[in-house]
Amino acid sequence: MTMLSVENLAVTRGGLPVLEGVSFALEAGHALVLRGPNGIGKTTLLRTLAGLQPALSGRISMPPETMAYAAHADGLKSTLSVTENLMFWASVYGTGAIDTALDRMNLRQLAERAAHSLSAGQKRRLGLARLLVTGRPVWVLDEPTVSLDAASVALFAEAVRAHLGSGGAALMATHIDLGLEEARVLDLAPFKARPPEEGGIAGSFDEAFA
Amino acid sequence: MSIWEYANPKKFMQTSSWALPFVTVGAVGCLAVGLFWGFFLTPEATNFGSTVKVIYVHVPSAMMAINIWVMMLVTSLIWLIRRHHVSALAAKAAAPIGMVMTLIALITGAIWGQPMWGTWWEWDPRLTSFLILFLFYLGYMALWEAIDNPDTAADLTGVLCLVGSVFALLSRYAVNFWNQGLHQGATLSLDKQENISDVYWFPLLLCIAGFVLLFVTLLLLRTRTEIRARRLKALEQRERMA
Amino acid sequence: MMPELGKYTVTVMGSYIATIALLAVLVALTLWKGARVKRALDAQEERMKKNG
Amino acid sequence: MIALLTRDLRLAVRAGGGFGLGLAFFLIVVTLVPFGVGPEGGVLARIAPGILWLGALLACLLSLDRIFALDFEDGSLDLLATAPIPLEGVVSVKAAAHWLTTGLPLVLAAPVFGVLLHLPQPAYFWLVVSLMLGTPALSVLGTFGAALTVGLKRGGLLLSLLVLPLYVPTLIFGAELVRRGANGMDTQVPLLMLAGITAACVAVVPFASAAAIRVNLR
Repeated sequence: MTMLSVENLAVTRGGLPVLEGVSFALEAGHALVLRGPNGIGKTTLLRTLAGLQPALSGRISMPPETMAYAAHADGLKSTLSVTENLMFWASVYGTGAIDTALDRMNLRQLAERAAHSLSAGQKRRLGLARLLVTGRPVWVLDEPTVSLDAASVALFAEAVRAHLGSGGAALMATHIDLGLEEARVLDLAPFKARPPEEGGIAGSFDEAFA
Repeated sequence: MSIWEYANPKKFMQTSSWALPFVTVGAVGCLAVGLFWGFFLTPEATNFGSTVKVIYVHVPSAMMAINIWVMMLVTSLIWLIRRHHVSALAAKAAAPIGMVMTLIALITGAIWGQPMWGTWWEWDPRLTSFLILFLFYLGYMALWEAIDNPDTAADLTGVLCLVGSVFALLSRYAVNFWNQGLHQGATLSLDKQENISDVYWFPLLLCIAGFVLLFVTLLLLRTRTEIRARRLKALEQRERMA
Repeated sequence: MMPELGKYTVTVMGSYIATIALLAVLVALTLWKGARVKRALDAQEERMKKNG
Repeated sequence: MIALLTRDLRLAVRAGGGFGLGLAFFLIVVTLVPFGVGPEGGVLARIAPGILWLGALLACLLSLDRIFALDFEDGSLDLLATAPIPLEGVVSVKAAAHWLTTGLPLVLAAPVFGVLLHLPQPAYFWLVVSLMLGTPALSVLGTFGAALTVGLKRGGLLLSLLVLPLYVPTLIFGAELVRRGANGMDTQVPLLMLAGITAACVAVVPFASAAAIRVNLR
C-alpha cells in the first residue's frame, strides 16, 4: 500500500526554487532516506511535505491524518517532565497512551525528570518518543539522529524498524548512516533546481519579471 | 487586454516609464498653478482672514492621507488574493507617501489651529484620528523594514493593513464618541461644494489634482525602485545558490 | 507682488513652507533611493552576465 | 485544545513570570502616577479610570512577545502547526491562556489599585465590568501582533508599535465606561461598544493571527 507519493514536486526557499522534479513513492513497511549536501533543500522538502509551506508545483498525495513530522528542534518544554511532555502530544493527537513510547525509547527511569535536566541525547529520544505517541503511520523526520551516540542511534534504528514492522513508513533526511540496511536511499543532488535560463522551473518572482 | 497585465513587473516597468513624464509634468503644473493661485490670488475670507489660504495645502494632504491608505488596502487585497508582486510592492511604495501626507495634514492643521482655536493642538476627533492614522502608517512601514524575506513581508503587512483598516475606522468612530470637537465639518471638502465659493473652489480643485498627480508620480517612481530592489534581491540569492 | 497676509503671515507662510519642505524631502529621498537601487541592480546584472 | 491550554497555564505557573510580573508592573504604574501628578485626592479620582485602564493595557503588553516566541524557538510551533488541531484553535487557546495569566489577575486586582487612586465609590463595579469585557480583546489583538512578529529577532518594540494603535477603541470605550459609571451617567453605549468590539475580536482576529503564523512558518 502506498502511504505517500510525490510527483514532479518543486519546492522553494525564500521564493527561489531549490529542488525540482522530485518524485518518489513510499510504501507501508518501507523507509526512504533523503541524502544530499547541506543546503540542497532536504529540510525545505520535508517542511513542504508536512504542509508547513506550499509547493511551487507538483503533486503530493497521501491519506489525510497519516503524517507525523519531527523537525530539527524537538519542541520540548524544559520545565515540564518527560511524562507531561508526552502526555501533551498524546492528547493533541487523541491517542492518550504513552507507556509503550516510554518503554520503546528507554525513558522509563526518566519519566518524572524535567526535560531541562536531560542530556542532549535523552532529549532527542524524548523527541522521537513523541512520534510514537502520535499514532501516525508516516514519520517524516528531519535529522533524527543529531546528537545521538552510537547506542542511541541503534535504539532509534530499532524503533524505526519496529514501526516499519507494524505497517508504518518513514521518510528521513540525514547525513550519517543509520544502520537501517532495508532503507532505500534517495540522493537529492540530481533534483537541484536549475536556473530558468537553463530550462529550470521559475520562482514566483522571476517568472513575473521575465 | 486585461488590467492584470500591468501586474507583470516587466510590463509595469515599460508602461510606467512611458507614463512618468506625463504625470510628472501634470503634477508640477497643477501644483505650481494651484498653489500660486491659492497663495497670491485668493481674497481673505471674512471668518478666517488670510488663513483661508492654508486650505490649499491642508485639505489636499488630508484627503491624500486617507486615500493612500485606502489604495494600500486595495493593493494589499490584490496581493493576498491574486499574488501579483507589483501590487504588494506598490503598497509598500505608497506607505511613506501616505505618512508624509498625514504629517503635512497634522502640521498645517496645528499651524492653522493656533490662530483659529488659540492652541497648537486640540484633542479634536479629526486631529486625533489623523494622529492614529499616522501611527498605523509607522507600524506598517516598520513591519516592512523588519522582515527580510520579501514575500513574507508582503503577506504580513497585507494582513496588518486589513486588520489596521478595520481598527482605523473603529478608532475614528470611537474618537468621535469620546470627544465632540472644534473642527470645521466637511464644509471645505468635495461633497459640500455649494458651501464654498468659486473663488476658493477652483484653485483648491487644482491643488487637489496636483497632490493626486504628485502621489501618482512618486508612487510610480517608488514602485519602480521597489521592483528593482526586489529583482536585485532575487539575483543575489540566485548567485549565492549557484 | 507679495499678498497682504496681515497678522496671519506666519501661519500661512509656515504652512506652505512646511508642506513644500516635507514634499521636497520625500521627492529627494525617492529619487536618491531610486538612483541607488538602479545602480546596484545594473552592477549586479553586469556581473552576472560576465560570470555567465 | 484543552491539553494545550493546561500546558500553557502550567508553563506560565512554572516559569513564574506569568501572574506575578504583570501585576507587579500594574502596581508600579499605579504607585508612580501620584508622584507624577501630585497626591491630591480630587485629581487622582478624576484620572483614576484612565490610569487604571492604561496600566492594565501596558501590563498586558508586557507579556505579549512571549506568547509565541518560546514555542517558536524550541520548535513546538512547527509541530503544533502540523498537529491535528486547526491553527486558528491554537492561537485562540494561546490568547485565552494569555488572558487567564495576565488579564484575569488584572481584573481581580484592579479594585484594590482603585483604592490607591481614590476611585469614586460607584466606579468600582464599572471598573471590574469594563476590564472584564475589554481585556479579552487586548489579549486577542496582542496575539495577532505576536503572530506578526514571531520570527523576528527584535520583535518586542515593533510589537508594541503594531499593537498599541489597535488598542485605541478598546481603551476609549473601556475608560469612558468607568468614567461614566463614576459620574452616574448613562453607561449603555460604551458598554455595548466594548462588548461588541471584544466579541468581534474574539471571533475574527484569530483567523488573521493564524494566517500570520502560517506565513511566518513558511
